[in-house]
Amino acid sequence: MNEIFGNLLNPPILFFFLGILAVLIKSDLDIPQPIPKLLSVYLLLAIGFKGGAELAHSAVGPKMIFTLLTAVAMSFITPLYAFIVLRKKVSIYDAGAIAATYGSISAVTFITASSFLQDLEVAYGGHMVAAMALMESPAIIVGVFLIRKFTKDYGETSYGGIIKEALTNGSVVLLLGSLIIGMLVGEKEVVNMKPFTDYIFKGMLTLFLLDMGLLTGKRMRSLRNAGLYLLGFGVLMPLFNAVLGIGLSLLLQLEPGNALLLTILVASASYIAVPAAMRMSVPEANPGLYVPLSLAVTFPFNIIVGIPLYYQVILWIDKM
Amino acid sequence: MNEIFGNLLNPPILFFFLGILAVLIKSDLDIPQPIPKLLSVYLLLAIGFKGGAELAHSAVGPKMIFTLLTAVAMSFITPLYAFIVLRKKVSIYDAGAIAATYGSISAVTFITASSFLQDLEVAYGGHMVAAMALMESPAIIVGVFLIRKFTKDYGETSYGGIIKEALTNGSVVLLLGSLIIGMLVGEKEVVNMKPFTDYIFKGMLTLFLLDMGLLTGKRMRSLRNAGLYLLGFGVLMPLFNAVLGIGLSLLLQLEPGNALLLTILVASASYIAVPAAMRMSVPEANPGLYVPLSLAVTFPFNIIVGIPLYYQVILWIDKM
Amino acid sequence: MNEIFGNLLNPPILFFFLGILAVLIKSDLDIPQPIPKLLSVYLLLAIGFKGGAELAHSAVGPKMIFTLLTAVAMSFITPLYAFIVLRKKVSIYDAGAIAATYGSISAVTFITASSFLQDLEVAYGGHMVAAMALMESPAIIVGVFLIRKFTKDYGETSYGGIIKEALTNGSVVLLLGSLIIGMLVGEKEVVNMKPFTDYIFKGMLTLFLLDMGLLTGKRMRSLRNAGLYLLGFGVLMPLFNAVLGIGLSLLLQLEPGNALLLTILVASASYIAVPAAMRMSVPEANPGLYVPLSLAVTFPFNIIVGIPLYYQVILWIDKM
Amino acid sequence: MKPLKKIEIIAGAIESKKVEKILKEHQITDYSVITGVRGRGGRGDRDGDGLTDAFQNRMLIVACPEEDFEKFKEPLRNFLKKAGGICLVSDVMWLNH
Amino acid sequence: MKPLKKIEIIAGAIESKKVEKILKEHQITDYSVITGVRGRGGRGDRDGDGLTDAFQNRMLIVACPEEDFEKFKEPLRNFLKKAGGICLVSDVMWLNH
Amino acid sequence: MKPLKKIEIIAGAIESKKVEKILKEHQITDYSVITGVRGRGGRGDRDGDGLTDAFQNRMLIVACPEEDFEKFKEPLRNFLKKAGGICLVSDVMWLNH
Ligand SMILES: Nc1ncnc2c1ncn2[C@@H]1O[C@H](COP(=O)(O)O)[C@@H](O)[C@H]1O
Ligand SMILES: Nc1ncnc2c1ncn2[C@@H]1O[C@H](COP(=O)(O)O)[C@@H](O)[C@H]1O
Ligand SMILES: Nc1ncnc2c1ncn2[C@@H]1O[C@H](COP(=O)(O)O)[C@@H](O)[C@H]1O
Ligand code: NA
Ligand code: NA
Ligand code: NA
Repeated sequence: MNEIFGNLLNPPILFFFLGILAVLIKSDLDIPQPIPKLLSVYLLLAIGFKGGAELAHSAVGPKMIFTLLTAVAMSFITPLYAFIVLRKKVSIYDAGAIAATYGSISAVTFITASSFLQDLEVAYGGHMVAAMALMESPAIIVGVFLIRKFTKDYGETSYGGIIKEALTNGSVVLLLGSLIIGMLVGEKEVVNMKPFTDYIFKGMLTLFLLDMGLLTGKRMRSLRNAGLYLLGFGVLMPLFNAVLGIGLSLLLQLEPGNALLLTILVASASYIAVPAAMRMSVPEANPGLYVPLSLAVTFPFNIIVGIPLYYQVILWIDKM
Repeated sequence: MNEIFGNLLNPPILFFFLGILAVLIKSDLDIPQPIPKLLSVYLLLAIGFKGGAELAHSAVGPKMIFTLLTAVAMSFITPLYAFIVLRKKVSIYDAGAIAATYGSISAVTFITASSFLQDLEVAYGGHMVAAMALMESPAIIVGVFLIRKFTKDYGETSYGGIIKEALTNGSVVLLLGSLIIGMLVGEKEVVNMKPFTDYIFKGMLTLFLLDMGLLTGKRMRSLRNAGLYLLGFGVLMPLFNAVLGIGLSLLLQLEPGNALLLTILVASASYIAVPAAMRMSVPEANPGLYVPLSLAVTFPFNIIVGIPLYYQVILWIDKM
Repeated sequence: MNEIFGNLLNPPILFFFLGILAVLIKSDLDIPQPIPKLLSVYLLLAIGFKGGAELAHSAVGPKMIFTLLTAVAMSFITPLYAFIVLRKKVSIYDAGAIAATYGSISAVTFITASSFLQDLEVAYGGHMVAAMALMESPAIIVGVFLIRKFTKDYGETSYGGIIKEALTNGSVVLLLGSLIIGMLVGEKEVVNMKPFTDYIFKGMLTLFLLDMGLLTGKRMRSLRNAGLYLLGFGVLMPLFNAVLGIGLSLLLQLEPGNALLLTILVASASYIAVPAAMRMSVPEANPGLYVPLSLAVTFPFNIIVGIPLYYQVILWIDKM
Repeated sequence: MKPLKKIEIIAGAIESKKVEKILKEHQITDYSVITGVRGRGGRGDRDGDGLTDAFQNRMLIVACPEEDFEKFKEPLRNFLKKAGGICLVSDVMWLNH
Repeated sequence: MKPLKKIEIIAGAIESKKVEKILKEHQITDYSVITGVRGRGGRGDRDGDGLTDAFQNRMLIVACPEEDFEKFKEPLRNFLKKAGGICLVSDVMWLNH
Repeated sequence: MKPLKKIEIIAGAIESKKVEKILKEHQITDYSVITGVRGRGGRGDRDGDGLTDAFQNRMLIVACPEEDFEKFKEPLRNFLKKAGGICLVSDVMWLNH
C-alpha cells in the first residue's frame, strides 16, 4: 500500500504540483506553445507504438473484444447520466458539453496510469491503448445529440460533420496509427525505437506534467464561476465512474493492470478533443466552464488520488 | 531481398504514410512550426557529427576525393539536362527553378537511406555527409545562371550574392560544422554524445517523417496544377539520376553503402535550400510548382521505392 | 593541464563557436523561439533534479551552510563594487543594471562547468545547484536600490514588488523545485529518469550552446556602442570575481569541484533573469548595453577561457 | 492608389476557420491570417495557453472593394453574434501594382 | 455599424504587460494582443531573439468609443514616454452584433 | 496627436526581408514586423507549413509622415509587383510622447 501511494513521490506528479505552485506564487515560469504540442505528439506516438508492439504478441480473444466493446459502450452511456445530473443546474448547452467531456477520456491520465503500472512492474495489454482511442470520440456525438434534442434546435448541424470530425481527430489518428505501426514493424524495430519510445518516456511525461500543472494552475482561477455543485460534480463523477469501471472489470475478469486502465478511462474526462469539437458544434456552451472543470478538478484528482486509490481497491477485490 | 523491401515496415516510413493519410482523411493532426525546425536541426547536427566521427578514423584516399568531386560535378551537371527536358513544357523561370531543385539534394532522403543501411548493418563513409553538404548549393547557382541566360535578363542579380547565399545556407553550415566538430572531438566525446546522436536518432527521424508526411499530403493537393508531364518528370528524373549514380559508383568502385548514398544524393531533390534561395533570386518562378513536385512526388518515391530498389540493383551489380 | 584545456574540444563549446561563426558569415542558420525556451527548461530541470538526487545522499554540515551563505552574500556584495567602478563612465541607470547583471549568475555557464567537471570525473555537491538558485535574485534588488538611492527617485517603485518578482522568477522556481523533487523521489526514480536527465544531457547542452552561439554572434554587433571601458569591464570583472571566488573557496576549504562551481557563480553574469527584471523596474537603463556585455563578452570568456583557467588555478593552489 | 475597405476580424482560432469558410463562400479568395492572438472580450480571457487552440484567437485581414464586403457582411455578422469576436472596418488606400 | 476608435499600441513585451494594467485600471476589459512582434525604433533593434522576451514587442489592439480612449490616453502617453513604443489611433466602423 | 500615414505591407517571409532593405535604403528606421502570418492571394495559398518559411508571410507596419512614404512608395510598388504581396495605406493619429 505504501508503495502504491508512493505514486505521489513520482517525478511526473511532483512536477505537476510544481507547475500549480508556480502559478499560485505568480511565477513567470511558462512553457509556451508549441512545446506542449510537441510533448503530447511524442507521448501519443510512444504510447500507441508500445501498445501496438505489445498487441503483436497477444492473441485476439473474446476477453479483449469484450473489453473494447465495454469501453466504447461506456463512452456512449456516461454522457447520458452525466447530462441528467447536470441539466437542472446549468444550461442545456453547458450540460451537454460537460457530459461529453466526462464521457470522453484524458490521454495524459491514461499515460500517467500506465507509467504508474510500469513502476510497479504490473503488465497491461496493448489493446487498452485501442480502447482509449475508441473512447475519445463517441461522447462528442452523444453530447451534441442531447443538446439538439433538448433545445429542439435542429438547425444547421450536420451529424455527418460532427461524426467525421470526431473520427479524424488528430489524437485518435495518431494513437490508432501508432498502434497499428507498432503491431506491424516486428521485434527488431521495436528494440531500435526503445531509447526513444521507452527510456526517455518518463522524462518527457515529467516535462509534460510540469506544463499541465502550469495550465491547471491557470485554469483553477476560472473555477470561481463554477459554483459548488459543479466542483462536487468534478470529484464525484470520476469516483462514480471509477466504481462502474471497477465493477465492469470484475465482470470481465480483467487482470489488475487492465482493470486499472479501463477504470481510469471511464473515470477521466477530456480537455483536448472535446473542447475543440464543442467550440465548433455548440458555441453556446461556455469553455470557461467545462475546460477548467475537467482540467483543474478531475484531472488532478485522478492522477493524485484516483490512480493509487482505484488500484488499491482493484487489488483488494482481486484478493477476495 | 525481403529484408530490403522490409524498408516499408520501418517506423519512419510507416509514420510518413500515417502523415499523408491524416491529411487525406482531413484529420486536424498537425505539428506546427518550429517543431519541424527543431527536428531538422537535430537530424543535421547528429548526421554531421556521426559522419565526422567516422571520418576521423578513415584515411583520406584518392577514392574519397574522387567521390567528393563526382558528387559536386553531378550537382552542376544535373540542372543542365533537367533544364533541357523542362524548358519546352514550362516557363524558363519554372524550368530553372525545378532544374536547381533536382540538382540539389534532400537531406532527409539521405538520412533515411543511412538509417536503412544501419538497419542492414552496412557501413558507409563519413565523407558521404561531406558530399551531401557540398551538393546542396551548386545547383542553385546553375539554375539562376540558366534563367538569366535564357531570359537575357542580366538585371540586378549579383552572382556574388547568390553564391554567398548558397554557401552560407543554414543547413550547409550546420552539416559541415557538425562534421568538422565530429572529427575534432575524439573518441571519448563521441561516446558521450551517443545517447543523443545515435540512440534516439531513429525516433527523432520517425517524428520528423510523420511531419514530412503531413506536409507531403498538404502539398499533394497543389499537384493538380502540375500536369502529367511534370508528374512524370518527378518520377523519371530520380530514376534516371539513380542510374547515373549507380553507374558512377561502379566507375569509382564504391562499396555498396557508399554507392547507395551517392546514388540517393544524385537522385534526390531539394525542398528546403533551393526553394528559399529561388524565392529571393527568381521570384517569377512558382513555388507552388517546384516545391510540391520534389516534396510530394520525388521525395516519397525515393524513400519508399527508390532506396530499396537502388540498393537491390547495387547488390546485383556487385555480385556480378 | 592538456586535459583541462581540452575543454575547447568539447562538443558544446565547439558548437557555440559554430553558432558565432554562422552569424559572422551571415548564414541564415537559426533556432527560433520557443526552441531555446524548451532547451533551457530541460537543462534547468535536469541540473536541478540531479543536484537534488545528489543532495539526498549528503549530510547537511556547516561547510555546506557556509558555502550557501557565502554565495548569497557575494550576490549582494558584487553589485556594490561593480557599481562603484561603473558609475563614473556610464549613466547611473546603466551602472545599476550592469551591476545587477554581474551580481547575478548565468545558469548555462554553471551547467557548462558542471559538464566540464563530469568529463574530468570530478565530483561536486548537489547544494551548489541550490547556491546557484539563491544567487539569481539578490543582485536585482541591490541594483534597483542603488539606482533609486543615487538618482534620488523614490517614485512609484515598490521594493515588495521587485523582491517578489525576483523570488518568483521562473528559473529560480524551476531550479529549486527540481532540486527538492530530486531529493524527495528516492533512488529508484532517479535511475528511471537517468536516460532523460543524464544520458541525453550533453547533447541537449550542445544544441543549446549552438543557439547561444547564434545569439552571442547577433548581440556582438551591438557592442560597438559599448566602448572600450565597458568591454574591458566585461573581461576584467569576471576575472576579479573569480579571484574572489577562489579565495573564498580556499577559506571555506572547498573540494576542487565545488570550488570551481562557486567561482564560476561569482564570476558569471546574468542575461535572463536580470534583463527581464530591469526592463520593468528600470526602463531607463539600456538593454542594448547590459545584455550584450554579459552575453557576448563575459559568457564566452567564462566558458572558453574561464572554466579551464579557474580550475587550473584551483588545482595549483590545492597542490600547494 | 485605389480606395478599399480593410476588414479586420478577431475571433477564436476554431471559429476563425468558419469565418474563412464564409469568406470563401462569398468568393473572397485573398486575405491574411495572424495566428496565436491573445485577447479578452465578452467571452472571457483567451490567454493563448492550453493544449488545443480553444483559448486562442486569430486575426483575419481582408482588403477588398466595399461592394465585396457588402456581400459577406450579414453572414459574418450572424456568425460572430453566435460565436463571438469582433469585426472592424476602415478605409485604406491600396498601393496597387 | 458603429464608429469607434481603434488604438494600436506596439511596445516591448515586458512593457506591454504594464500597458495591459493601465487598460484594466481604466475599465478597458476588451482588447487583443499579438505576441512575438519584432521591430526597430528609437530604442534599437528588437530582433525577437534571446532567452527572455526582452528583445520582443507586442501589439495591443483596442477598439473602443472615443470617450473611453480619452480616459486612458494620458496615463498611456506618460508610460510610453518612459518605456518606449508607439500608439496609433484611427477611425473604424464596428460591425456590431 | 500628430497625423501620420500607417503603411501595412503583407508579403512572403523571404520577400519581406527585401522590403525591410528598401525601407532602410530610404532612411525608414522605425517599423514593426509580425512574423508567421498566413494568407491567400494571387500567388496561392501560404499555409504557414513547411520546413522553410517559403509558405509564410510577414506583415510590416510603418507609421511615418506622408512625405517619407512618398520616398519609398515607388521602389516598394515595383518590388511588390514582381514579388507579390499587398500594401495598404491609411490615416492614423500618433499619440506622440
Ligand atoms: N473591443 C475590442 N478590442 C479589441 N479586441 C477585442 C475587442 N472585443 C473583443 N476582442 C477580441 O475578440 C475576442 C473574442 O471576443 P468576445 O467574443 O467578445 O469574447 C477577444 O478574445 C479579443 O481578442
Ligand atoms: N514608426 C514606427 N512604425 C512602426 N512601428 C514602430 C515605429 N516606431 C516604433 N515602432 C515599434 O515600437 C517598438 C518600440 O519603439 P521604440 O521605443 O521607439 O524603440 C519598436 O521596436 C517597433 O516595433
Ligand atoms: N486582398 C487581400 N487582403 C488581405 N491580404 C491579402 C490580400 N491579397 C493578398 N494578401 C496577402 O498577401 C500575400 C501575398 O499575396 P499575393 O502576392 O497576391 O499571393 C497573401 O498570401 C496574403 O497573405
Ligand atoms: Na470518461
Ligand atoms: Na539531386
Ligand atoms: Na556573478
